[in-house]
Amino acid sequence: MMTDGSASDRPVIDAQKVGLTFQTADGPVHALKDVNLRVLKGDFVSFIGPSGCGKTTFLRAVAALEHPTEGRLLVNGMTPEEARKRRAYGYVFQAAGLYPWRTIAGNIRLPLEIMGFSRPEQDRRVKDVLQLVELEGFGKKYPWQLSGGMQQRASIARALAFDADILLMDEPFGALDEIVRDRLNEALLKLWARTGKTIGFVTHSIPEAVYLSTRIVVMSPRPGRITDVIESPLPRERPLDIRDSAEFIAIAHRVRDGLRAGHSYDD
Amino acid sequence: MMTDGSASDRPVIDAQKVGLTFQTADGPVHALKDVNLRVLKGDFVSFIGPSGCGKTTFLRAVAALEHPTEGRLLVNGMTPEEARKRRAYGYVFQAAGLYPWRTIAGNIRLPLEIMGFSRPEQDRRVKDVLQLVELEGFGKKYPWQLSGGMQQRASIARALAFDADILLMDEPFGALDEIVRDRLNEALLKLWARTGKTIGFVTHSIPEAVYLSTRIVVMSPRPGRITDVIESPLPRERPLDIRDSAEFIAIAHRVRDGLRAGHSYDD
Amino acid sequence: EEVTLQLKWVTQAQFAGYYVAQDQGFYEEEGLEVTIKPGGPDIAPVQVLLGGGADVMVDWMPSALAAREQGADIVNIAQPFKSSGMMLTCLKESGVTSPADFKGKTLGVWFGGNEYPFLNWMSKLGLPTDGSSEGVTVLKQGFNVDPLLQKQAACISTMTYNEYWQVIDAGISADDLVTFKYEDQGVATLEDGLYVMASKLEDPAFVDTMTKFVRASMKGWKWAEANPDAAAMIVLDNDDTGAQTEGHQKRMMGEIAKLTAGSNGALNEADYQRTVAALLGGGSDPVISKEPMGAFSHAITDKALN
Amino acid sequence: MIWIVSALVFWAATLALNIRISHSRFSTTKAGRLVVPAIFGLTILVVWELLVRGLQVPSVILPPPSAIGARIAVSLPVLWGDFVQTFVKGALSGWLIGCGAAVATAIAIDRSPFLQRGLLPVGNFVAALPIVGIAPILVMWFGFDWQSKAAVVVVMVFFPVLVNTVAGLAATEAMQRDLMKTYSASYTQTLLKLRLPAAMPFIFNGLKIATTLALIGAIVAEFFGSPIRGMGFRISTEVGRLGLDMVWAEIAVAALAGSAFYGAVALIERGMTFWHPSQRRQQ
Amino acid sequence: MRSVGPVLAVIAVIVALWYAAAVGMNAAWVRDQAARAGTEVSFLQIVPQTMAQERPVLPAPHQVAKGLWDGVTGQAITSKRSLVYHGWITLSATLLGFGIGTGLGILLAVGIIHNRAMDQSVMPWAIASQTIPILAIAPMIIVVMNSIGVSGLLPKAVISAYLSFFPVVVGMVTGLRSPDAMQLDLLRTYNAGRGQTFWKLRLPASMPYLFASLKVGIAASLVGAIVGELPTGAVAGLGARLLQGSYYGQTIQIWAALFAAAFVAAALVGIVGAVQAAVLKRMGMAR
Ligand SMILES: Nc1ncnc2c1ncn2[C@@H]1O[C@H](COP(=O)(O)OP(=O)(O)OP(=O)(O)O)[C@@H](O)[C@H]1O
Ligand SMILES: Nc1ncnc2c1ncn2[C@@H]1O[C@H](COP(=O)(O)OP(=O)(O)OP(=O)(O)O)[C@@H](O)[C@H]1O
Ligand SMILES: Cc1ncc(C[n+]2csc(CCO)c2C)c(N)n1
Ligand SMILES: [Mg+2]
Ligand SMILES: [Mg+2]
Repeated sequence: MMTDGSASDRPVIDAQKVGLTFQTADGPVHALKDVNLRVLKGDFVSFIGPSGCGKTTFLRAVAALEHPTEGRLLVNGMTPEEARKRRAYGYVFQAAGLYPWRTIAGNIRLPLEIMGFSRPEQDRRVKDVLQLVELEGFGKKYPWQLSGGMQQRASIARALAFDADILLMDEPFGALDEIVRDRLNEALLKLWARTGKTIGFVTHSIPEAVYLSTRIVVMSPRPGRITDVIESPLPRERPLDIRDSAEFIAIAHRVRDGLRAGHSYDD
Repeated sequence: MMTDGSASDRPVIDAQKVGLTFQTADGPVHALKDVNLRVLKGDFVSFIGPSGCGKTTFLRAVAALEHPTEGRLLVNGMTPEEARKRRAYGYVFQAAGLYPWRTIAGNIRLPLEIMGFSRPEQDRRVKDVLQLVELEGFGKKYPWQLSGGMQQRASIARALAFDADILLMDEPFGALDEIVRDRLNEALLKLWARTGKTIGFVTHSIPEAVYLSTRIVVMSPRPGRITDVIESPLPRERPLDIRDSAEFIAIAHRVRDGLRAGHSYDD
Repeated sequence: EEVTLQLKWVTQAQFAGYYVAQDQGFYEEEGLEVTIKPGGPDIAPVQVLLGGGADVMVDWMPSALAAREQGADIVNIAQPFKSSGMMLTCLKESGVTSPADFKGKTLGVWFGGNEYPFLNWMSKLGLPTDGSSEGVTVLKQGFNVDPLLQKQAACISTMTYNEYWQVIDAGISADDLVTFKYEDQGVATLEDGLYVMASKLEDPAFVDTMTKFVRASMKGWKWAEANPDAAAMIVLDNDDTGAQTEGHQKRMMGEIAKLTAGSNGALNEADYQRTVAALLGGGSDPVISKEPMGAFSHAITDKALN
Repeated sequence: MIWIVSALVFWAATLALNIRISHSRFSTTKAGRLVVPAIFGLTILVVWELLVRGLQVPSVILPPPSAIGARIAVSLPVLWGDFVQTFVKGALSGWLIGCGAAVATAIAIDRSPFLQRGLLPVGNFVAALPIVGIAPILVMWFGFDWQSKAAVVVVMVFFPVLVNTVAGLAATEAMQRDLMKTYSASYTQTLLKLRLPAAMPFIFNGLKIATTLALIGAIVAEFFGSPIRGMGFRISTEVGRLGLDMVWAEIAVAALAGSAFYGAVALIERGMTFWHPSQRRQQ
Repeated sequence: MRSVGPVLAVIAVIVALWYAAAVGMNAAWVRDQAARAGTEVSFLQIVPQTMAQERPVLPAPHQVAKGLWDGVTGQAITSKRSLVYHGWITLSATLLGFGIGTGLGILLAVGIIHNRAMDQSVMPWAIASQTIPILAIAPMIIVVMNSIGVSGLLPKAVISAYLSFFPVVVGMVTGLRSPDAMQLDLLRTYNAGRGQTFWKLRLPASMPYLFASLKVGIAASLVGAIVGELPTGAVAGLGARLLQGSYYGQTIQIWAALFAAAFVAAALVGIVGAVQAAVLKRMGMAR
């Protein structure tokens, strides 16, 4: 499949014929089959596809939260397990998953405590990311006192608070309105440009995928597999109004077609 | 405020100067203030607004899950509490909230059991709604065996399984890809046209709001309030390609402007 | 006629007379149907009697007289035990050779109504029991002789027929022990009498039943005295726990026979007076505060034994 | 007969009163929360008094509350001495040691799959040894004073706290655990920051049950040998002396001390598990 | 079973420690005896003697095992000397008491979460009831029940129930309150009745708490049955065996009875655990 690197030569994520089957009471579920993908350092890869096509499962496999039953999956040349041990990942889950016994600030502080940041450094970072996700002033609230979108932003802040090389984000902006979403998209792009992180990003919004990514992976379900990988010719610098350009619309069209094809199975 | 009815004269939801304040450890939170709204039978009302502006809170107040601290809120001429006792609502929560000890089919069956449907009738309805949300074949799975989007669809199915007069849906399609979303939008419109239900619908997607609604309520936070109510001039019959019409785009524009204005506070 | 007898302790040869009377059909001959309820450390027989759970009970006179003062209207109707089996058993190595050595030592005592003779003795010796250096430290002794074997106490309470032999069985020879019998110290009190509620004695039918009961019981006791081994086997048969051993019960029966010898069942008033005097003279903390009235009745034994 | 009827009437009246109070606003105030159980308790006492008198229950079987109250009033120094011996020295120290050991064991068990499969069944077994059998042995081992009582308490509270802690440590959600995995958090970090907080509602269940067990254990152990003070000593000797008023006086002290102990733990629980739904609703 | 190995390993360690402790604790007696006899004993002479005493401070494992073996297989199980016979007597009271206690506990918990008056008035008194030393009132319960003509199994079961209802109440109250706000809100939108909320939400959600409580409750129940056997005149049952052994200082008999009781308890807890696994599996909660 697509192997040509752009930013660097070392593949950060290297999936070869990866398959993952869940054994359930009423038979096996083939969540992933024959997945080949190579992500290079500094890539911004979006995953898009119908619900249930294995996007979450793939991200979880990369983060060593699931184990492929077939094929070979390497992260930074190591097993995902080893990479995890080196704290290579920041992960934003599909549901916010905040700890109810910690305040919002406490939740964001959690990874910082675990990774042994100094107290003043913790405070500084918590303040920064709270501002980034526009939650200043909510640090002292408990999760159940926040709206759904605010919880989701808090969980994004938690993943951004420490500088993981690989950021895996599972529909992080799903519960946000267009305006905030646009702003956070821009902020994420800036962060990416500044830090050169490698980002894996699941979204259902075609414009979002096109706007953010250097590469878009279109998936299709039953069994979950990759049907198309689209390289974006857009420049790295992307003002918001790039979305009205002809190039942008062309890519979006290709993604939509891929998506529709993935749905054909049940049409 | 907007009072001119279209479908019928009897207001289904009648909010007059409704305010709702949460008392928290670090001071009161004004989730709703001075909210005036009249929804007539058969209306499809969308709520749109920045995260934390009180959309969920308003929906919950209508369903008698929160109690306004100010003003008057009537549902079908009764208090929300009385309306709840008459099982007037079907509610789709922002998070799926499936019971982990029940299968998907079991979760959908739950309201049917409670409302005393006969067993064959339960089976029939479960089958129907599973098909509607494209989850045939997943009835026997447990919630944690489903992807995020599938869980959300299951929770929609649960709310549709019994015929409530008022359907309150809090970002029901947030975690779905465009294709499924379009299909479910269409299905929801058909259902609405067929049954004449009154629907309250929270979404972050401007096109979705415009496509579905007879009226769009734009809200703004701190304190949560209504800043604009937009009547849709679109016909009740709406093919998907109506979204390319000039009328549609004009409305979407107005909504976007309202939304942007709501965000101005922190720009 | 049905009679329920509440024992003071578990099934053992201490109560052989009643089991023999049962087993040999002496009760049956009198037309009685007797139920024997074993006791235990948590059973206060007086409570059972007053609660209506039994018609007649076996109890020690000190606790019975103390109960009377608490308002329990009970009366002694027979006294099969002539002498007391209580004693204090000390390890020789603890340095106790006479009551004068008790000062500063730890002594094990049974409570729950059995402590009166001991407290009485100590007050006679002028030893406070508050643990001060001038007096003795008192331990509430559990069910067995471990405190002595573990050397947690210098002396413990024992019965001639039971605990003393457990100490011996444990492997300590009689030579290593010093014993003080309450009988010898002049502080003996009456043990194992039969008591009923006084109000019931107004009913002639009850008096009649008790007469038969006492007569048959004494017949049992005398049979047991004459055939100690057979009596011990009868006791063993009646032990539902299956915990008693033959050797121990036979030996116990031998010792018991010494205590019941000399009693025909009737209460000896001199013994009674001696007990009362001991309990009244308890120094600062007498067991009973005033001379009891009507605490015994000869009505039953008079009829039963003539 | 009059007594019994008035007992029933009184009971019905206070029951009605309590139901009314608890449905009124007043019940949500601090005072209201005290008044309801107080009325309930008063009801029990009055009905008890009336029934004992009405049915002429001999006081050596069940004394009336008034007699118990009188006894408490004149025996305060004795009761206090017994309380210190049994509650402070025996129950409290045993509770602390036992609960600490149980939580530690639960963590050890949880930490090592080997121990989990090996120690849990054996631990269950050892901890299920009935106290009545253990008490004499422990008295034999640890002597007559409070140390053996504390040892009995340790054995008694161990099991409930262990079982609840093990259940609690397993009570985290998959996603919460996955989050920790993505941080590559160490075992200790996961334990301190996720599993113990999540286990708190369960652990406190165990701790609360243990408070009452501790008191029972300390008292019961005194039945098997003790110095001549302590609540269990007093109860067992006074039963023999038919001093039932004193027995009930001690029982009253035990109930009071035990409830206060339980209440204190429940208060700490409320502070530490405020986030759990079972606590949140009461706020 | 994967756990056989670890269990055996742990048992082996315990037995080894136990032997060591037996030597340590029983040695004093051997030395004292030698001193009383005026002889000297070496350590090597002490060791075998510590394991063959008739009333050791701590009997050696094999002595207890033999006591157990004799008690179980030494005679017909209907014999009064059979541990099986006594175990059965205790077990029947335990089960009856556990049934009563669990039922009562669940009923109380249900009442407490549904009724403010009950929550506020019963809970403090349920707590108080548990602080009453059972051994103190057990005789009174037996006496009172006896005097109204109830005897045999029931009084013991009442004491069992008295001890076992409390863990169930505490656990169930927390468990029945554990559903989160959204789960409850969902049922509110259906206007589900209290009964329906109970059956469809609170009860399933409380299962993990219930089972943790039941395990504690059944062990407490056994303790209750044993305690209840003491004041019945220690006639039969494992409690009576324990007490009798204790009267006569027969350490080995005490330990044998103790282990028999613990085996019964472990088996009961194990059964509850198996039921738990089965139920949670059926409910899809075991992953
Ligand atoms: N239980 C609560 N206690 C305290 N504050 C609350 C509570 N629930 C909501 N709030 C606050 O009320 C405000 C409105 O919340 P609401 O959930 O209605 O927002 P929303 O419009 O649904 O947002 P979103 O789109 O993110 O879901 C927020 O500021 C939130 O912090
Ligand atoms: N633990 C599990 N056990 C069994 N099946 C599972 C499990 N987790 C996921 N699946 C199945 O694997 C498939 C892929 O799930 P996945 O969560 O990866 O989908 P997704 O692409 O993230 O969908 P969505 O957009 O709805 O979140 C689904 O069919 C789902 O039912
Ligand atoms: C706790 C306890 N209390 C009292 C006694 C005393 N006792 C009552 S009857 C009897 C004769 C049988 O040995 C004895 C000694 C005891 N042993 N243990
Ligand atoms: Mg997903
Ligand atoms: Mg919301």
